Amino acid sequence: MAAHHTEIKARRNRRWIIFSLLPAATLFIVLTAFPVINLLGLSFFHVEWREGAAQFSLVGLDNFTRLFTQEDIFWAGVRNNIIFAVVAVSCQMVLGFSMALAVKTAGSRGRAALTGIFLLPIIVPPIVIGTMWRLIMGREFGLANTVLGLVGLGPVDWLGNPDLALASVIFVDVWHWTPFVFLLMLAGLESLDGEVLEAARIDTSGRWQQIRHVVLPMMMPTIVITLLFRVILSFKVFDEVYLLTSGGPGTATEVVNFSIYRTFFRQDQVGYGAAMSVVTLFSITLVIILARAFVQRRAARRQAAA
Amino acid sequence: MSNVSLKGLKKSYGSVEVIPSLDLDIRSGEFVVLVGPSGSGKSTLLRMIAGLEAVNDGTVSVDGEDVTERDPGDRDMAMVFQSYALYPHMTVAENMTFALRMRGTGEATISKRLADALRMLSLEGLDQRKPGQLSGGQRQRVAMGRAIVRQPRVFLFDEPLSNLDAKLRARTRIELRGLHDKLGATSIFVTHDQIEAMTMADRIVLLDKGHIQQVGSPREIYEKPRNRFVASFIGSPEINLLEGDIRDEGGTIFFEQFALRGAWPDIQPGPYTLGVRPENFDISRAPLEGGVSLEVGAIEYTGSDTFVFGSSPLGELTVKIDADGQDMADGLRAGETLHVRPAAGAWHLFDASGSRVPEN
Amino acid sequence: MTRRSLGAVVANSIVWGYAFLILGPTLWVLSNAFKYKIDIITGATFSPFTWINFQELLFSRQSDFLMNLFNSAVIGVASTAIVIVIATMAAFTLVYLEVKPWVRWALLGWALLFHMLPNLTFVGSWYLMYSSVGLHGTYFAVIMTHAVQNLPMALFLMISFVGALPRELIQAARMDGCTYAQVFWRIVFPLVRGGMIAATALTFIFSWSDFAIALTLTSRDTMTVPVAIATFAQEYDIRYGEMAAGTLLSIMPALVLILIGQNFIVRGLLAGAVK
Amino acid sequence: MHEVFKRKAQRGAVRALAVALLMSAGAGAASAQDKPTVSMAINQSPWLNSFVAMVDQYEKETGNVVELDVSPFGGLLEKIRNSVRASEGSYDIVNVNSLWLSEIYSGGFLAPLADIKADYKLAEGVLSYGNTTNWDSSALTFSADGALLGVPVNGNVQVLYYNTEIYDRLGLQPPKTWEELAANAKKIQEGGENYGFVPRSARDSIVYNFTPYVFSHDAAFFRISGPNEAEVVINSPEGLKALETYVGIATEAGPPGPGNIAQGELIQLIATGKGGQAIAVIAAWGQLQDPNSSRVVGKINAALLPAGPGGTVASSAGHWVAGIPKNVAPEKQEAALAFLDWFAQKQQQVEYVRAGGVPVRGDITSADLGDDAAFGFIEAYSENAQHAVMGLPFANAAEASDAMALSFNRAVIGELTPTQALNQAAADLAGVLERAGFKVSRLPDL
Repeated sequence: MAAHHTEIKARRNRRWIIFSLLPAATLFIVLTAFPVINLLGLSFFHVEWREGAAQFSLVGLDNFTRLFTQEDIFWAGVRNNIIFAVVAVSCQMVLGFSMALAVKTAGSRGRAALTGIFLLPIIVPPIVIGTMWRLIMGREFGLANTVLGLVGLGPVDWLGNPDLALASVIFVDVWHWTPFVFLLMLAGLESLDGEVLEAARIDTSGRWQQIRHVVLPMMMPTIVITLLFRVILSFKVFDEVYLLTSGGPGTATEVVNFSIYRTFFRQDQVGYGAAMSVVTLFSITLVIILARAFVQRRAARRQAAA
Repeated sequence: MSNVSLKGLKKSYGSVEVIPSLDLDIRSGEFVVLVGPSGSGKSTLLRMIAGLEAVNDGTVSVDGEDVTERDPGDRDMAMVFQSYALYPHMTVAENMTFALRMRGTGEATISKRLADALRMLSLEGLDQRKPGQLSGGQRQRVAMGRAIVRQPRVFLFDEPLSNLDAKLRARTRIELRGLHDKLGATSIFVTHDQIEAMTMADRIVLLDKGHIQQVGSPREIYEKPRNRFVASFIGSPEINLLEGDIRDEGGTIFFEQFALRGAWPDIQPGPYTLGVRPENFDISRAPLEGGVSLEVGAIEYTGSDTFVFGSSPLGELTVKIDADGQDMADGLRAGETLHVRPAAGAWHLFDASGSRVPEN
Repeated sequence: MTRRSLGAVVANSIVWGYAFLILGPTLWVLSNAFKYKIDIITGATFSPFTWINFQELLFSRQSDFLMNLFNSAVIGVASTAIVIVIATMAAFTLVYLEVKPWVRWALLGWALLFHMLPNLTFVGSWYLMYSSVGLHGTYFAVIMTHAVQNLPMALFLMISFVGALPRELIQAARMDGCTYAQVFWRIVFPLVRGGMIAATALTFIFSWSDFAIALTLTSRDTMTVPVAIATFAQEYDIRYGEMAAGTLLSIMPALVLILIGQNFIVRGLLAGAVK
Repeated sequence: MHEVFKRKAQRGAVRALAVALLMSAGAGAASAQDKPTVSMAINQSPWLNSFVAMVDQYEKETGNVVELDVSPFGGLLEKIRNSVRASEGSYDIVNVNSLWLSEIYSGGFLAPLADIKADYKLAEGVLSYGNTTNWDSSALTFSADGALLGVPVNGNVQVLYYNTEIYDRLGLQPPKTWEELAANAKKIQEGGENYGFVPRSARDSIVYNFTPYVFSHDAAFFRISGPNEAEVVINSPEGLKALETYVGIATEAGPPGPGNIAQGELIQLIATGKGGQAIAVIAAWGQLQDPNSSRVVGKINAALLPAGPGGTVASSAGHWVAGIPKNVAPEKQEAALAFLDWFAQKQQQVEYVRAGGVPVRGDITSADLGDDAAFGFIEAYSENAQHAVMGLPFANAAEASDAMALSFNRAVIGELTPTQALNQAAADLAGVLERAGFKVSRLPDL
């Protein structure tokens, strides 16, 4: 009887594993396998449209050699993107985490107000963010310079000055995406064990120590996953750059995704654009694998030491 | 009332063997405690019995019935977890009756068993609370109640007392053992706390690195530890273990300066480890024959007993002065010298491999 | 004591300063909805009030904004519901159940890989796929594409939230006789609500504000709000007022939700927190 | 307004409830039509309202329906590509910007209009904006000898805008040459309150805006020297003079930070009266004359672009051409052509201008429009339209433009000298031409 019951259960459990993974797997296979494979394949071709049909000519590694030997803008974009990722993501992480902490410890009324305010930027469509900030950062009539003018500063050419443009774009990105970090950090903080935090308040002297030695380590999983997202998304940054500066002046705010967009769409060089995507993809994958290995090795070393 | 039998159980994670191969028979109605240091595999073993961990090889049977492949929910075992694992979104009553509802037990039976369990555990009136609104002790009892209402063949306990404060823990030990006696079900209890093991168990199973070191009643384990590991693991403060040589001086067996009274005649000279529990010393202010001096380092007064930590020519020693010796303990100061020697027949010898000699 | 309260004052002013930095530009952007374009481009803070932008947005022949809002809502709600359910189920299975390692690696690895690629490079392929089966321009096409687009993020988020549940809770449920499915629906699902709310919020926002996919895969009848708003950023005439008006209307639901439902959200996060 | 509101609300509600229902209702309502409903991909734009008005009029006159699928400008190209490349297209008419014409033409996606209706020709008076309605598929360039592939639907060329108030105050005359433009700009700038000239030099539009300078200096980007042969000539002394003129005007008498001034900033500066002169498309006229978006209503005039040293005038073509894809049913193609032909007739074009559009004919005069001041642009438009040029008349124009844009932009922001910029641009352009299958020669570096 029980054995029979167990068999039914085992079958149901096997079915659940399939049932629970199948929708995700199906979505991926049906909707992403073709585009990704298509992209990988395209990177070895040069595509022209003639007589209403695409003519694919196999060019081997030409797209890649061209990318590595003749390309300037893309690599300027890579450099900017690395600066962008490091600066923007660090600011977002620090700000998002601090603000989540502030909200967590604020009184109920302040908490409601602050959460509401902090979440505002991500509900504004990116296209509006870009357009509006371009207006705000306008040299002549922009709100930013008006405000600076009130205290006797400026005007500053936020977007037209090549030395300042990237910083301005980073600022807008931080403004726009800190709420993302904030929300995840708040969710993470809320799920921390209240008793442990209580104990931490007793065991540590001062708020900073408590954060450094208790809250931070406990939040690590959330922090790592959020960091991963933000780093990846920061390499995908596009909307803001497109609408704020279109990569200029010069190559001051060129970023990888904008290069890919220009190559792919504006110039319709799908093969070359695919090669850029592939190179980007491999680089990020490599960085993630290396980072993972590094973290694991450090963890192993710490374990060995303990 | 069921017996549980484990045969050739194996468990490994990848290349790491957690339990190389293990046999154990647990008798019907018995309260067995699995004890061992962390990493000894005791929790893994319990989870294998429960069906929560897959078994690499071997069998788990209950009443002669092989349940190795059976779903955890179909083994008729109930488990109390270290963290209690109460469902935070359910009330006490819902927590306790969840398993019964899952197997479609009738409403009448459910409410009767719930009422019984609530009464038995003095949880009346709390049944509509959520776990978050309960104290630690109450949560522990709800976890117990959740197991009890199922009236399982086997109770499994995974360090269920470790989250309680010392006082509550002592009381709960007794309650839990009382409950076991009342229900008469087979219980398997995992702990790393040897006092829990000693006070509650019918039989103790001492594990280390996935191997059973010894199985026996608390008394057997305490008095006849099969090896160095068992001797040092059980007993608090820890047994004194001294390294040295045995020699025969005209019929008297000496371990270094100690005269081993009550020694058996055919003991072979050579290197051994001598184990003497703190309470098994003769203690005197005056020198003792076949004893050593002990320079008092620290003194711990527990009310009933006094423990003295000091250094002797043979090494650091812990000795206990019991109630009878309170006169001597009174006024004892650090820096003074006592004289000690093992009480007759109350010592243990372990050979180079750590096994007890003679084996018995 | 004095040092402490001084620190509190500094911390407080940083927090409210940041809040002001968020609020100021946002309010300014939204206030543009009620201004004439000339006042917007000259950066006027106080200026004559007008409804003209809303009239253009809602009633001009060129714009179908209520329809766009409806479309965005349908697509956002449906794709988010699909993503969250799928991701939570998969996360539970991947974290707690015995799945062949290659399945786990394939799924998560692919999710990460796909998440890293710019979606701009996919829309062409998607267009081809959908139009070849006659689904181009349908809700279905956009919903499914948004679902797959947001699935990696939701999956990783839910893995971290589901993974934060105590393993013993799952084991207790197994001991109590639950099948995997029952463990999921009766224990995991109710307990990861906090994480689900956060993931839902983010997924919905990503779907609501997506431009690239909606642009290519929607037709006139399924056009979403960001695409509609983008039509006001014209080649020779950026109609800031209408964009602001559109933005104001499009964030209204979220704004109301945040203002009124804020406590609910935080409490939801709290309730999901497992003690 | 009230009427409109009611109709709108109704439509929204019905659609929201059941899109399908409305579609069947719509099919029922258009019972008078004798041709199938045509679907057109078009972008949102300042003149869309006027185009919609024409579509409405067409529907009223003939009973035939043209459905407009309105996209943002930034997304229309993608939609067009997707549709014309598919085996069956979604659009019967695609509205192609001048920048994309060569790509769409060379891809062979559009049906020659003469194949749809035998011997179809553009009506007399319709502008071809430098033969951009015809494509020679053997020479891979625009040519009057090539097949007619489209009908212009919106004439949009660059004009010189100037602020008459500032001109009057300083006693300036509309410039005839680049030197005069620069001199005017200097005088305005010296006044201290206004910028002399607003250049549009952001990377994404600089090549388009540099083009009139190039061609008026009798230079060019490249020349087709034979079948599949091209010579890059942008790095000629004339080209250098053009770039020096461009950079000089942009940096000496204009707002700081010209490297990121795009059309939004340009129109902002002109509309607020801050900028004294600028070269921009005629499409900007409407908003400069609209009190809702402009402070200079009635104070802006348009003129012919300045001439180069040799007296040559050129204006970048920024018009739109409607093409009919091959991958739609013949009866749809016919219906599409019928509408386009109707639209290009003079009577309709006058209506179109009255409704706020920019005509595609060169024979519409102020008189036709009743000498209304609101249409004061029409003379300047017509003049400039005669001088419209396509700077990069080959299939990969977009790629070439994008590649050269960086060098010119860097010249404007001072990162490169004009000489360096031209040499780099020439090298980039040669690369693009080579990849496009041309045998390429180029002038030696400057």
